[in-house]
Amino acid sequence: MFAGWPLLSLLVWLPIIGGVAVLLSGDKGGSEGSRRLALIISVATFVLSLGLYTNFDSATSAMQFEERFEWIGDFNIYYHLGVDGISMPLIILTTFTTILVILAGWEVIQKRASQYMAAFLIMEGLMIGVFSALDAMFFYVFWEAMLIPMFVIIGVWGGPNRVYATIKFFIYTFFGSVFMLVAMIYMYYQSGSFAILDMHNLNLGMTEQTLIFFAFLAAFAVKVPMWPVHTWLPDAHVEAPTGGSVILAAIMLKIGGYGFVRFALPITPDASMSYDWLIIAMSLIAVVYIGFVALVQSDMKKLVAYSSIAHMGFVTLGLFSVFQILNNPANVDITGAVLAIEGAMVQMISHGFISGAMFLMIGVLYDRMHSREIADYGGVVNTMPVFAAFAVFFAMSNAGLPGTSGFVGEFMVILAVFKANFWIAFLAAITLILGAAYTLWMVKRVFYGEVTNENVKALKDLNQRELLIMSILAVSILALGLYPAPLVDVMHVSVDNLLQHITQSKLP
Amino acid sequence: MTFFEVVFYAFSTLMVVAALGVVSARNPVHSVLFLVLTFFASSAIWLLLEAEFLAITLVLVYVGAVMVLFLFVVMMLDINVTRMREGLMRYAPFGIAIAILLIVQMVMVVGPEHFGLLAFPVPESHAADYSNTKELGRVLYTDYVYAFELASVILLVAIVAAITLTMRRRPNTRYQKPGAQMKVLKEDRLRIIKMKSETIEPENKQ
Amino acid sequence: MMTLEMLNLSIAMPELFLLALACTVLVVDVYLKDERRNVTYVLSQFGLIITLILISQQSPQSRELAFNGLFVNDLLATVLKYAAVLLVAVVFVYSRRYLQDRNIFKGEFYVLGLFGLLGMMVMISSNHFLSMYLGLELLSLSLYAMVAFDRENPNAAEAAMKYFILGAIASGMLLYGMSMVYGMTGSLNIVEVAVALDQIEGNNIVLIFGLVFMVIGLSFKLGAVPFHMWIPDVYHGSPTTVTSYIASAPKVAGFAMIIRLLAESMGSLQTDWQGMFIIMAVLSMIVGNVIAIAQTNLKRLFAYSTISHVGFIMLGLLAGNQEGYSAAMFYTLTYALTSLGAFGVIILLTRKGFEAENIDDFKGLNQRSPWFAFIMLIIVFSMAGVPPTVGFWAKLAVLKAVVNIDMLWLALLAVFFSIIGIFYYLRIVKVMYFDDALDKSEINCSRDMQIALSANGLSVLLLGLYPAALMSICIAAFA
Amino acid sequence: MIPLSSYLILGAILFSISIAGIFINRKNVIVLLMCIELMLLAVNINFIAFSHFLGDTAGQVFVFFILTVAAAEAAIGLAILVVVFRNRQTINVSELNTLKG
Amino acid sequence: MDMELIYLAIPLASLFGAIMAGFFGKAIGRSGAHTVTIAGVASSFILSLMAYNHIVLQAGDIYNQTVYTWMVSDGLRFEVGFLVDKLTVMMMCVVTGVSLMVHIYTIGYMRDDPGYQRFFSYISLFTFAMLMLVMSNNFFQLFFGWEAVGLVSYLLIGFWYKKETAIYANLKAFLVNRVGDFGFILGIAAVVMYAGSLDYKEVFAAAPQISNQVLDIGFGEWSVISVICILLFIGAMGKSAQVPLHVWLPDSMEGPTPISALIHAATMVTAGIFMVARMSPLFEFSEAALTFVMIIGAITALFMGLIGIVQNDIKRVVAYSTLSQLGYMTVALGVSAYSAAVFHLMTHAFFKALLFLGAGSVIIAMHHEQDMRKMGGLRKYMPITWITSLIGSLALIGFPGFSGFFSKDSIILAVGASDLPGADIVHWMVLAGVFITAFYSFRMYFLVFHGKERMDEHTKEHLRETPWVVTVPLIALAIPSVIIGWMTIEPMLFGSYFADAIVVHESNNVMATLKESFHGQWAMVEHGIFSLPFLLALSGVGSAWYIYMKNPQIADKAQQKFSFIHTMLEKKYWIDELYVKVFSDGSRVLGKGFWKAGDVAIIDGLIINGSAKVVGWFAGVVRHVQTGMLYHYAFAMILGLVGLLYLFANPAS
Repeated sequence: MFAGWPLLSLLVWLPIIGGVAVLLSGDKGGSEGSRRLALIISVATFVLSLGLYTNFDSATSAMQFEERFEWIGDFNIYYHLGVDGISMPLIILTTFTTILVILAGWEVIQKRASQYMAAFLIMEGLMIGVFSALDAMFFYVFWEAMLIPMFVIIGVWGGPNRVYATIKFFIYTFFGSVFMLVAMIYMYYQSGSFAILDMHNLNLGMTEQTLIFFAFLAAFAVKVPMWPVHTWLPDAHVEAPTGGSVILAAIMLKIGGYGFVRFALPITPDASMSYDWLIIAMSLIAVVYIGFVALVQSDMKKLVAYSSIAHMGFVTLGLFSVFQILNNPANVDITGAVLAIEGAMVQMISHGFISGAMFLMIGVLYDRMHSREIADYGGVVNTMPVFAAFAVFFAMSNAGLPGTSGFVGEFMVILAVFKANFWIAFLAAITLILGAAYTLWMVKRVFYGEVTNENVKALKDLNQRELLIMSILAVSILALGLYPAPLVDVMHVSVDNLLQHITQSKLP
Repeated sequence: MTFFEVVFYAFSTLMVVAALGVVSARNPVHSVLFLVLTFFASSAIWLLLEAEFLAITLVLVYVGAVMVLFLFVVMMLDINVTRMREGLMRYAPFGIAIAILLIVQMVMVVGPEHFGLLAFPVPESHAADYSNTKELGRVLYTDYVYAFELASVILLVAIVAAITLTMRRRPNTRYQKPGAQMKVLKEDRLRIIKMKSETIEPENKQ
Repeated sequence: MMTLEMLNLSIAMPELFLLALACTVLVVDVYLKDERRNVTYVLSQFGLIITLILISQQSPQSRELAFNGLFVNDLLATVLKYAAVLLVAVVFVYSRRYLQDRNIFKGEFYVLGLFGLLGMMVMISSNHFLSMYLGLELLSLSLYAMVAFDRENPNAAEAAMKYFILGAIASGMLLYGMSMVYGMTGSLNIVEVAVALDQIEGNNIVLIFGLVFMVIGLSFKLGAVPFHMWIPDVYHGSPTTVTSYIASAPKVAGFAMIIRLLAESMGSLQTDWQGMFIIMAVLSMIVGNVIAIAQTNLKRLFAYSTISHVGFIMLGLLAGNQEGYSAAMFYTLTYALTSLGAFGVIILLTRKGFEAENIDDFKGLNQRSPWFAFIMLIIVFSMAGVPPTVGFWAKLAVLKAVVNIDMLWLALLAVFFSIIGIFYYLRIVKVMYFDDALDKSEINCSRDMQIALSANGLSVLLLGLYPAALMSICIAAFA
Repeated sequence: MIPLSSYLILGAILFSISIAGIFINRKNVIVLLMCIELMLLAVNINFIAFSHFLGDTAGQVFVFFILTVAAAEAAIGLAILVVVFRNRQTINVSELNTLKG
Repeated sequence: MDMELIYLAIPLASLFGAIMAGFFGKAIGRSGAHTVTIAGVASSFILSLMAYNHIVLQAGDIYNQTVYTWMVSDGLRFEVGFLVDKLTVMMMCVVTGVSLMVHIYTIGYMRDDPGYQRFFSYISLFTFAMLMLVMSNNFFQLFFGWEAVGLVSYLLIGFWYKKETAIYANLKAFLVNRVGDFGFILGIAAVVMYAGSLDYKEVFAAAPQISNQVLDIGFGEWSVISVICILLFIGAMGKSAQVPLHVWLPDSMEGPTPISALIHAATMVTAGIFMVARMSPLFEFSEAALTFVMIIGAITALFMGLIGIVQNDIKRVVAYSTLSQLGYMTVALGVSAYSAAVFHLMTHAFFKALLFLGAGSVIIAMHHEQDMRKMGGLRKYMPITWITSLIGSLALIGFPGFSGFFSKDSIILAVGASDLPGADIVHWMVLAGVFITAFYSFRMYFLVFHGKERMDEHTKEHLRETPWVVTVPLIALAIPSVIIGWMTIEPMLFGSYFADAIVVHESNNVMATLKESFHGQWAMVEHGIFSLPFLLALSGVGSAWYIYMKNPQIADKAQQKFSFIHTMLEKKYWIDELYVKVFSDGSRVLGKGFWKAGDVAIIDGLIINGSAKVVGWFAGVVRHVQTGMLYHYAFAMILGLVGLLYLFANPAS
């Protein structure tokens, strides 16, 4: 299917152009048409993205589906797209999530619905662009452009404090990325090209590596987000409309992790190695500190937002524990480095599903009650039994229950980081307790118990559309949890290749 | 001291004093007159530098026209002179300090070290039949014709601008149109209508 | 003996035509009744189109001189002139209704605008200190008059006064600098000065002394700190159409002036003016970005934003090589375009008796007109340097140039202050998209304005998507 | 023999006075216009002095144009002054401060 | 029939039932739900018996195969596979058997509950999870089942989700179990690190080599194998409710008692015991770990039993009894008497199930009254329940001949024979436990079935024996409670039954010591009658009879006299309070602190908003430089001029 098509270009441009079309279709005379159009486009994009999987050759670490045209000749900037086993699953995650988001906003968004749908479609195209760009500047353009639709989404369709949240979001991310821009320009002069793969082969001295590494760290740590640059996320999540939260948590955070994999680790392995303790410390703080913070949240979205930070901590932990693992003499035949990286990757994909599900779940409640305060709920299971079942399931997957996708990545990372250091694994494993504590405590307060008030009493269970969304997500989470091999298999070669770059010193 | 030197120092002093007068006079009319004096002194200095044409122009055109324009505006605007100069002295010390600082900085560069007679010997005087005016005129209409044209455009702009900004066509000024007056007919002015006499009727409330 | 042919008039065709046009408009306008003032407008626009055609007819492969070396035409000049004419034409489109609404729809606006444009073109094509000075004064005098053009407006008068006084001081300093350079080199011709300077060895303090004065004069024109003080007040006080005029085309001319005077004629003193530019660029980025945050008046805000952008342009210039100059050129051109669009949107929202100057006047623009809100969004993000708008490429080009001369710290400082800048740009987007409209009145404007403004906004986006063509032109201009 | 430096110093002093004048003067815009004339005069002295010592007419030509432009400038400046006065009934520099911040 | 298919079908049959009842509950109705789940579990049970037959009776091949590869990463294979040996089949039979009983019993017990289908779905799912756990041939699947069991336990305890105590208890149960899992997962990680595999076989093969290694974890070097075993055992402590992770089990009685209680007490909690037994090839290398296990077990056995004395809620008594018995099993594990532990596990499953179901029967009859002080004299009304409960109690206290006797006495003997450090103290502790067990069991027995009828009139009128779906399982469980010990002690403890599954090093082999003195069941019973444990048990029964039947004032007097001790027991040594204060409240305080101080105050307030405010403030101040005054503007230019001249055109420099 779709063999020989310029798939990546289609994937990038179909949603963007489609989004513009949706925008132009307007809201005059009802938004039904634009909703349908948006759905059709998102589904079409998803189907196309499946072509990536079916035509993917998991035996090679080379970039596939490559497209390369000169874009800005004088600056050596190319329109260069391609995917490997690391980025391909993320693209499919993107296209998949977008469908859900479109569906989730179907009747909820009444205010300027066509703009809403268009924003998400454009967002989708840009995010796919981020994942598939092989030219650093091309990447950067997508990376930054992505902020605009998100900024608008939070700001227009968000909650009462949306303006603060969205500006915080924008400035935070912008802050991080501009330093990366300077780093990229610097590397351009070192390698003579903006091609990411050329940068991978660049020899850089330790000082340069350190500076570049911190520039990357500024950009990606904010995006992930890592403690202590995470405070934009709870605000953004709380204020964003459901769809915005979903995209934010499910995909945008992944871009940070992806950035580490694509840039920081292979380009500056020596600096990464000398500062891995920093990242590991930040990740562990994310896991433990943020876990405690999540525990005391009274706002459901904030709680899930903090839990996202904690979960993303596993991604960075996995990625940067590689050096310690490799340097630990106690490790025998199996190095564990691949396990760590693949665990981080799986965690990203899985967190995409789960956080999306969690936010959609809160969205379902919010649409009915217009409150995110846990205290306003109680005993929802009495009036929404089907929904409660999904909620418990998603909560369990958020708590990393085996059989759900949430378990896979965490398990892999814990297994791997044990090889780095006992105490790292020890702290990381605390998530087992904390993750369960904050998620299930919320479930308890929201869903269980007697019906606490009239509003809850009046709740109606899921409608067909919501049921569909929830089911799709539940099936995906379960499928990934029960059989992650297809996902992991496509990564192996690329991860090996990555590891080669990581293990090889780039010092001149 | 040669004659030239006497002239130079005399007029230089005059010029500086006059310039100080310009910036410190309480009455703007005095300022303008000081400025005229400065130009005169300057004109004399220019003569020393064998720029006869410009010296003359300065007096004729500049003092004769531009300064008069200044005076005209000063008078026209009818400014409360006494109030205008209040507080001048308050900032004077600071201004003087700035001026001295600047003078020091500038003189250190433009002083004899770089522009003394060694670096720039006094050129030979021109022959008596040398006409500065002719020479200037020659280059003005050949080498610098472009600049000359541009200057004309600038003057045009100045004219257009000055007129646009200051000319007032008062919209509510009333003046007679004799032609129109002549054409007026009785019918246009007077109309006789018939109407029925009004009686007060009680209002019909519904 | 010289002949007319020696003047090489043909290469100055656009200027000559423009002069003729301005004079024609001036004369024709005198005989027009107020109701038929549109004729002036149409005539001016028509003339500008012909000027554009004339400029585009020229495709100089090398430097061509005219008027005994006072005039030069090269690719740089052609491109910049083209841009200037285009920008002025768009300004004219934007201004018609604005002027009509305020009863200042008079021919003099167009006449002065055209003369100002002529001044810019003279500057752009100048190969001599004298023609540069005269072009500058032609432009400046037109601008002073235009600022005060709305005679009933006390703010405009105040702005004009301030602009005039400060502008005159600046040109005085420029002239003083020129006189010193003249004294040291014995010439006023840009090329000859460059040749003479090459022969002067060592660190000649007199030259640097003159250079300081010249740099100040130039910086004033651009609006670099601390010679920026006129910008906020003039932008704020002028009628918005005039602001849009000042904020667009003259930047191009100012750029040309710097290139001609500093790069072409005083290139050998590059290390010295680079130092001055660094100081001013840094100050400009700080002052512009920081003070803009505190602004509530949009015109003032854009004024401060201009100052910060000037900082960026200077970053490109101070690199002092082809890459830097072309980056600065790209930046200047695209910034002028973007800035014009921003004021265009402000003009769009004004109506009789109402100036849409305050940020709050933009509240809920997305509800009132999604399309123009989108245009403004693009413009604002372009100013902030967010891809995929052209502003990003401009910043990239400049940063590249700075990194390439090993001034990484300067690049970092620049990006740091652009983060601060994001604050106020986002505020504009915020009020447009997130707030509810205070003023629900319909936005009505003429079709030509709509088209021009849309084209202006979209060009910012399209240039962002495909900046290569403009970029290579800019690079070729300094080849 | 009067060296070039004397002329230049004279110009510098004049230039400085005019600049100080602009700063000191806080009441009357017209005086500012006059200070500008002074400044241009200082420049003119420089040019003419250089022109004389270099034996080159270009400097004088420049002065010629500076004078022309200065005249035009004065015209426009005064015109603006008139506009200001009509709007504000004052030409007091310290009262021209509605635009600030 | 292909055995592989059978093994596959065993868990899947239960899963199928769970899915049918869970997702299509409405469609298939109440009877449909119980039919399909019972059919599922019954087939699991029958197939388990077939497996038993195949492995044990026909001495078939041990099955150790991968069913499917979940994932391969870094050369590490994550698989789902079955290891079916004698230990496994025994567990399978116990799990499915007890589960089947529970299913049948549920039809009666849950008759009127609106969540009927859901409940069947849960218990079937539980069966599935438990089967996956016991049948696993690798650590990955073990953990999988481990957690799945925890999930179902969570669901079951919170089954009555409206009940505040229930939803408190299920959260507590899950979290406490997670604490255990925390250790468990680290243990698995350690296994992966040092053995490089998740497969039991490979790991066990690597055990001798691992046992030489040391791990530096910051304070001193630890033997790797000890670290692994202790970490794994922490998991078992959670699941098998060992002190200090026992707190969830009594609370778990909040579920629809006694079914879920049974699930927990008889089945799920044994997972830990099973796991340690399964890991015997590892534990055997670590004396430290074994000692640790033994001490934890002894503490649990003794102190949890003590709490049982003061409980008035019938199901809580049983629950504490379970805790105590689990302690016994753990002690057995600690002294390397794995087979005794598993043996006790099996016998305990039967008689504890019996006791639970008996208690349930009583509760049904009493209209869901659970306070023993409001019961009494039920013997007359409910003969079957009475007699079966008596059998259960006798089995529990280890009355010679009953199943509990064989298993418990073996454990006590094994402890006596052990020469681990501390074994003699532990020996005394378990002996004391015998007295306590007898005391609280018969306290319950007497209070419920004998003495005055303290229930209200209304209840009394309706008192009658429970329907057959309840009594049949009682009878069905009573029989093995009596005989299973007799029947199986020889092969299980002293035969070669566990030879393949359990590894015991020579130095630790207490069972071998026991074997020498074992001369058949009769001899053991005979010997048992005169042994110290039996005397202790008898005195326990006697004291209970004396205090609660003969002379009830003593109880009150004792309560007053030893009020501190009583309160201490009543409050369960304040462990719950401690946990609530320290962990629950503590983490909330910590979270609030991190949040308010870290996120809100420092990061957001100080750094983010603070810097924004500073910039804004600075902007507000700096804008006033733009005074609007022309002379200031000019002054700025002059300053610029002077400054630039000074910096660049300074002849002095």
